[in-house]
Amino acid sequence: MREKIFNGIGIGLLALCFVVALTRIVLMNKGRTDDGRKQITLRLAHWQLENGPREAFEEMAKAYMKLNPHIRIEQIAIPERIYPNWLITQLVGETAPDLIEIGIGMTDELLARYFVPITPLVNQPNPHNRGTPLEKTPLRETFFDGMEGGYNQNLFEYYTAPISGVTIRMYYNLELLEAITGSRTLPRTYEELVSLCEKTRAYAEENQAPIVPIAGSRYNGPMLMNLLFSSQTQKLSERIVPPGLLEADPITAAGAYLRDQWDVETPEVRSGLELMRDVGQYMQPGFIQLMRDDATLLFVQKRAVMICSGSWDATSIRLQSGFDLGVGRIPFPSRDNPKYGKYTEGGLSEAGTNAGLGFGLTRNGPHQKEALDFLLFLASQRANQIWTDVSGWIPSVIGTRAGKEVEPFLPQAEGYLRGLQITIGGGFADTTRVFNTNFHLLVSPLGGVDAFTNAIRGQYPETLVSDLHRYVRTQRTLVQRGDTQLGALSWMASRQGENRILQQRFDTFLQADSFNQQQFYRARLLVEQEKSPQP
Amino acid sequence: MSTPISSRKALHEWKLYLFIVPAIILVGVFCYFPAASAIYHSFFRWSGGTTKEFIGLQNFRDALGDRIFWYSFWVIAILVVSNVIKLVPSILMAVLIHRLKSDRWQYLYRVGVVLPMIVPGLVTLFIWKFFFDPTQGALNGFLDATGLKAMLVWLDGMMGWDVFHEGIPIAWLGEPDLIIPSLIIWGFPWIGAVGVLIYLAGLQSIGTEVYEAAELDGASSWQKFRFVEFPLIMTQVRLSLVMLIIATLQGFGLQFLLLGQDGGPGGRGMVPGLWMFNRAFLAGEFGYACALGIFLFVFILGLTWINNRYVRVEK
Amino acid sequence: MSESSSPAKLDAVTAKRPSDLGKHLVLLLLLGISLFPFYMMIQISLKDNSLFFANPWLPNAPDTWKWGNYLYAMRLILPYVANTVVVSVTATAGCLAISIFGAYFFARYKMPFGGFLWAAFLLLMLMPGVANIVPLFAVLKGLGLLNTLWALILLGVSGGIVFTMYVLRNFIEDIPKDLFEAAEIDGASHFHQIRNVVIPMSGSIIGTLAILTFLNTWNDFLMPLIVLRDPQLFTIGVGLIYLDGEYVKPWGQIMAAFFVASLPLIIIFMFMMKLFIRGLSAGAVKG
Amino acid sequence: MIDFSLSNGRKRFCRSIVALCVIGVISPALAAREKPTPGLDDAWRDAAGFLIDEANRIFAETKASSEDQEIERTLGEALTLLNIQPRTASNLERAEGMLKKMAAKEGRAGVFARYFLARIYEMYSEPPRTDEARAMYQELLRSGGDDPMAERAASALVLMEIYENVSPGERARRFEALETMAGTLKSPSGLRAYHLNMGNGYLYFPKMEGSARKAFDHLMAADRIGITRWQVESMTWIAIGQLAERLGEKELAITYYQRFLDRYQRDNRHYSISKALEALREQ
Repeated sequence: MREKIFNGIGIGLLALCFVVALTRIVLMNKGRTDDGRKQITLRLAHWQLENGPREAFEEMAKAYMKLNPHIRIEQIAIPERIYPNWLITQLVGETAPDLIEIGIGMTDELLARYFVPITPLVNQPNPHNRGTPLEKTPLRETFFDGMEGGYNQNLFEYYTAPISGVTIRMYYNLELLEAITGSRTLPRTYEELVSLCEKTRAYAEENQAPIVPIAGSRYNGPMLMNLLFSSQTQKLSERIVPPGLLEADPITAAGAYLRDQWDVETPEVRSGLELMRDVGQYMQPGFIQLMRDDATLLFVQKRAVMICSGSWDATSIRLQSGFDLGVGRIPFPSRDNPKYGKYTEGGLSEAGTNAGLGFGLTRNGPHQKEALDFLLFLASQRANQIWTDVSGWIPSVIGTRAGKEVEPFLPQAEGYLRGLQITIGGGFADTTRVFNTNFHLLVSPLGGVDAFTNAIRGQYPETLVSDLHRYVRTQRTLVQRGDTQLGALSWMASRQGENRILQQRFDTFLQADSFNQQQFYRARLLVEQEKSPQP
Repeated sequence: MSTPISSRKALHEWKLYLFIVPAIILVGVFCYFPAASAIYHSFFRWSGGTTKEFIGLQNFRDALGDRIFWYSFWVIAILVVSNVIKLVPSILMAVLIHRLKSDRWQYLYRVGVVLPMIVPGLVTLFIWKFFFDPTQGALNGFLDATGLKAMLVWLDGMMGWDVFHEGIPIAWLGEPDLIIPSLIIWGFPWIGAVGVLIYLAGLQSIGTEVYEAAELDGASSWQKFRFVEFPLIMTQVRLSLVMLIIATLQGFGLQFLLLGQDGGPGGRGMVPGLWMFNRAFLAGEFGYACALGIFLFVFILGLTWINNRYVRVEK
Repeated sequence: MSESSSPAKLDAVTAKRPSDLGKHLVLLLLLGISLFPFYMMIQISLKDNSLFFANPWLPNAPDTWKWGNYLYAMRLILPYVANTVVVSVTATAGCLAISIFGAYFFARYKMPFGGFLWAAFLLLMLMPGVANIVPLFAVLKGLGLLNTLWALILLGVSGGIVFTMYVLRNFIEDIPKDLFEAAEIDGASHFHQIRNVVIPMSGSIIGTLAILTFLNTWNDFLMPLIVLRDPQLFTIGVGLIYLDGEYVKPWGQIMAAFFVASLPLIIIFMFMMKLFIRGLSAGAVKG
Repeated sequence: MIDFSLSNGRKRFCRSIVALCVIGVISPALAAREKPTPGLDDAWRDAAGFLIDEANRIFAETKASSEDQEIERTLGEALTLLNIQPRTASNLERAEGMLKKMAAKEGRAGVFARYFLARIYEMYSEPPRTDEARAMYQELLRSGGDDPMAERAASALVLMEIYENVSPGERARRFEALETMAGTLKSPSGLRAYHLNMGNGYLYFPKMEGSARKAFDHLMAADRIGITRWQVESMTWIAIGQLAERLGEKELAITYYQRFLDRYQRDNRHYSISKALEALREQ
């Protein structure tokens, strides 16, 4: 009997929850349907779960909704980990939001099939810039990077108007810094960085405090190390790249390697690796196995004096850390450094930084006109001001004032090109894999530079060649794809000769196409020379 | 057994068929149709959208040459074996509870067993994920506190695994060689509420006289278990075995949430289901994913057949 | 059926057996460990990160408890809970209704094609759910059910049917035939027979099955993850996964959210525990 | 949102039940959505926009109303056949067949057909049928007039010749032979592509004597025509500057460095080049 009652209560409770929930849902939808005029809901999807962006989007949306009361803006923030399959699911399922952040998991294929290029608009002024100095400026010119960040090199189209930019910086816990060094001045060179690290070690020793100099993780560690590495190979690159290029592209780097102009034992490369290891020793042991948020946590918990991360983490870190935050450029070795000065030109230039974080306009969206308008609004100076003020991220629109917290992140023109990457880069997957799988040898207490180079020296040549083969294949498909486009464009161009935009596009296309072919032929030559060397 | 029925009566009882129609429709649409369509699409290069290209058996050929796919079966094999072993605690628990004198305690323990089960699976999973966390995780904390870590490091030195190092937090889900161990450790002590309860149900059918007989022969409690109790729950054990194997083969939620779509560093935790999911919703190779699914289905079908054929136990 | 018969028997047996102390220890140990996550969840849910790092293991002093975590958790999770309740309850109800009729169909008579249909249903138990996700996705897309709760409900129902019917059939078959015949003689239609004979006779098992189905839908996260787009529709599963994706994790708030997510079930179970345990212990799931 | 509400869920539910019964029967081509029949212009746009499968379907299905349209249609189908997924030998053969039929034709279509035939020999067939490609390109240059499409053959030929795996001596000879081609080209785009490929070629093989000077001349020529893609332009200007510096034409180097600095403010090379310029000025 007693049990019956209990069951009764249980079921009753459940029923109650059910009714409440149901009414809630029904009402939720009511609120949306029955408000006189037709409501339009635009959805905006992104993976920026750091602190800042979500609030900023909220504000920008508010501002926009004030202008267009009949439009509701919803943002959907998707975790980076599931973003790729979320993306493809939504696109294929044709339930994709109207505007989707382009980047993770995006391929040319998807872009071309599911997104609308905004190329026709880039040469007209942005209507939402009316009343600003940019009133008459064509959209493309209103971005500090000339909207390069929104341009797809392979599809020859603009797909988005990026609203922010990113740079990589060193974050410092000023209070710890002061406690350790007695001053709040940030290290500007690698030498100063090292001395700070040493002081920190000593400090931790005598105070029995669990403090490490640099908070590392498999995300933050290599970020810093790779930057430092490429300072050592600058002069090497200058030796091997032909005039005009200055920075070593995959073909040049691989070619030089096959022509024995460098390998993992070359003094420059070796010194770069030693530099990586040296700085790695100042991060917490085993950092290479830790995740991004482990490092951030370590830093905001005052267990580390510095952390290297992108400008995108600024607000998260600022909000999490209960201490004064210092931000500075990556401290590179200076030329007069006895050990690491020989091969370096100096710090890296950030002048070429492109704007990022752009939203693509999906084809199947029911309200494309409105979505496009909102996209333009996001790209307007006014919205960009809100963006940078609220999110603390770098603005992308010319004339937007960066707050004093954003200032230290702005791209710095002064500096040189980064030197050759040991992983070649440019989709040289196997080479990169060999590098990464052995990376722990470079940093682990048991390992060392020799252990690392010994491990990879053997594998490098063939992975490089196999990568070259892949490069040839992909480059070839790129060229082939170009053929169909070339035909179509040239046919259309000859048809509607007066269409200036089309003509321009065709013209630039031709140049890009020949460049792709040249890269293909150079890569193939390398492969064949490897097979049958010529005297 | 349901009573046989004359065709005349059946004709007269035609209305009964209406009872089964809803079930047929739903199952047909949401289970059989997708399955059929999966078979159909496995012959296409299909990116999920409108365009698809017929490519015959190509997908299957690719699957046969797909290293990751085969590796994933290897992983599954390990998991299945470990899961079978993981049945032991539940059985042990059931037997212990059953042997208790007082009914009230028996009941209390049952409640205790059910409790963890009503914490949503995801929550348990995420909590475990948090246990595995290298720096803040409970597992490392425990190992350090108890000094087991030191032992592991020593073992490592002996075996030369180069996995455990002094003063370096163990990254359970970050170090390739630890992925599978982590997957096995997960959910310790592996008490399955449903399992325990149905075993108890089985045990209840043991008659007093059996025990008394055992007592008279002076059987040890292990012998009692081996010859009296275990045979009686064999049916249930077998049932949960089948369920478990099927579930393990099909499931990939655990790997998906703990390790992500790539099966963790080095893809060491990749299981067939996850690989399918990965191909479909990451690479957009939906057709290929279907082909993989069919391999998996055939595989499971085979296993279950074997199970029914040879693992049969008479009730 | 129920344990009502066992005590006498057991006491008779256990009288001669040694004390249970050892058993209790082992059992408590096992239970303790399997409840440990639960403990961690609750005690961490009342800390903020710095407190948590200061002392990860033991609960902190009540005056430092961070109830704010729960405010945050409520605001975040309750909507998800609501959606999940709607989905699970509807799905469970639908699943049971359909299965009872289905089971009755199979259990009552050997209808023509009955055997074939039965085999067809059983085969489903083997099909790898994953294998069908992709086409299933296409089906839902075709029906315009993507990003709706209906999709989850229908999937919940169709997913549960087979197993539920399988178990119910065994049960209904065990019901003495004469009961049905008697009812038939009174001119009871099949509906009446189900209402007056089947349901009363298999009440506890139906309850158990209900709970199992409920749990399945409640815990599902894969389909919601694929089907749902709008945060307003998220079920607990998706909600928690999104929460797990945050870059900097406020463990306290997260654990609080976990706790809130578990709460509804815990409450309901507190009341229906007996029903559930009896159902399962009654050997509901036969080999 | 509206559509997902439960408030009008019943309607939706009934609808879906009906739909359920329907799809129980029909084929799995659920996703297929009917669109208004598009014309050739849409097809070309799709092809240019990289929606090649879509374009191909349109070309294949369109019923040509006139002789010209049929030619256009076939051309389009052939061009898209080259790139529809999955790439198959049969598609390639079909494309080649269609193009061969039109290769003899006068006017644009003929030029197109010949150009892409050459491309097939060069870029698609495994192994490449280099000689046929070479022959076809030369044929195009003879017969194509100043059609930019025809003159693209020149730049293609350059790449084919100089990047083949041959002895340095042989390569030098080929460069020599290709030099003569400059005179025959008329269209700006053709000429520019030719010069750029030659110039970069010389840069890539610096060991050949006189290659610096030759590279310099070609790049200058290309720049005189005018480069419109900034990636190429900036690269060329710097290259010219550095070559000029080596060849001792200080003034020219300065002008080109300066030009680059003025035009490309935000370029990673800006700082280095400005340094180089200072150094140059100080001499």
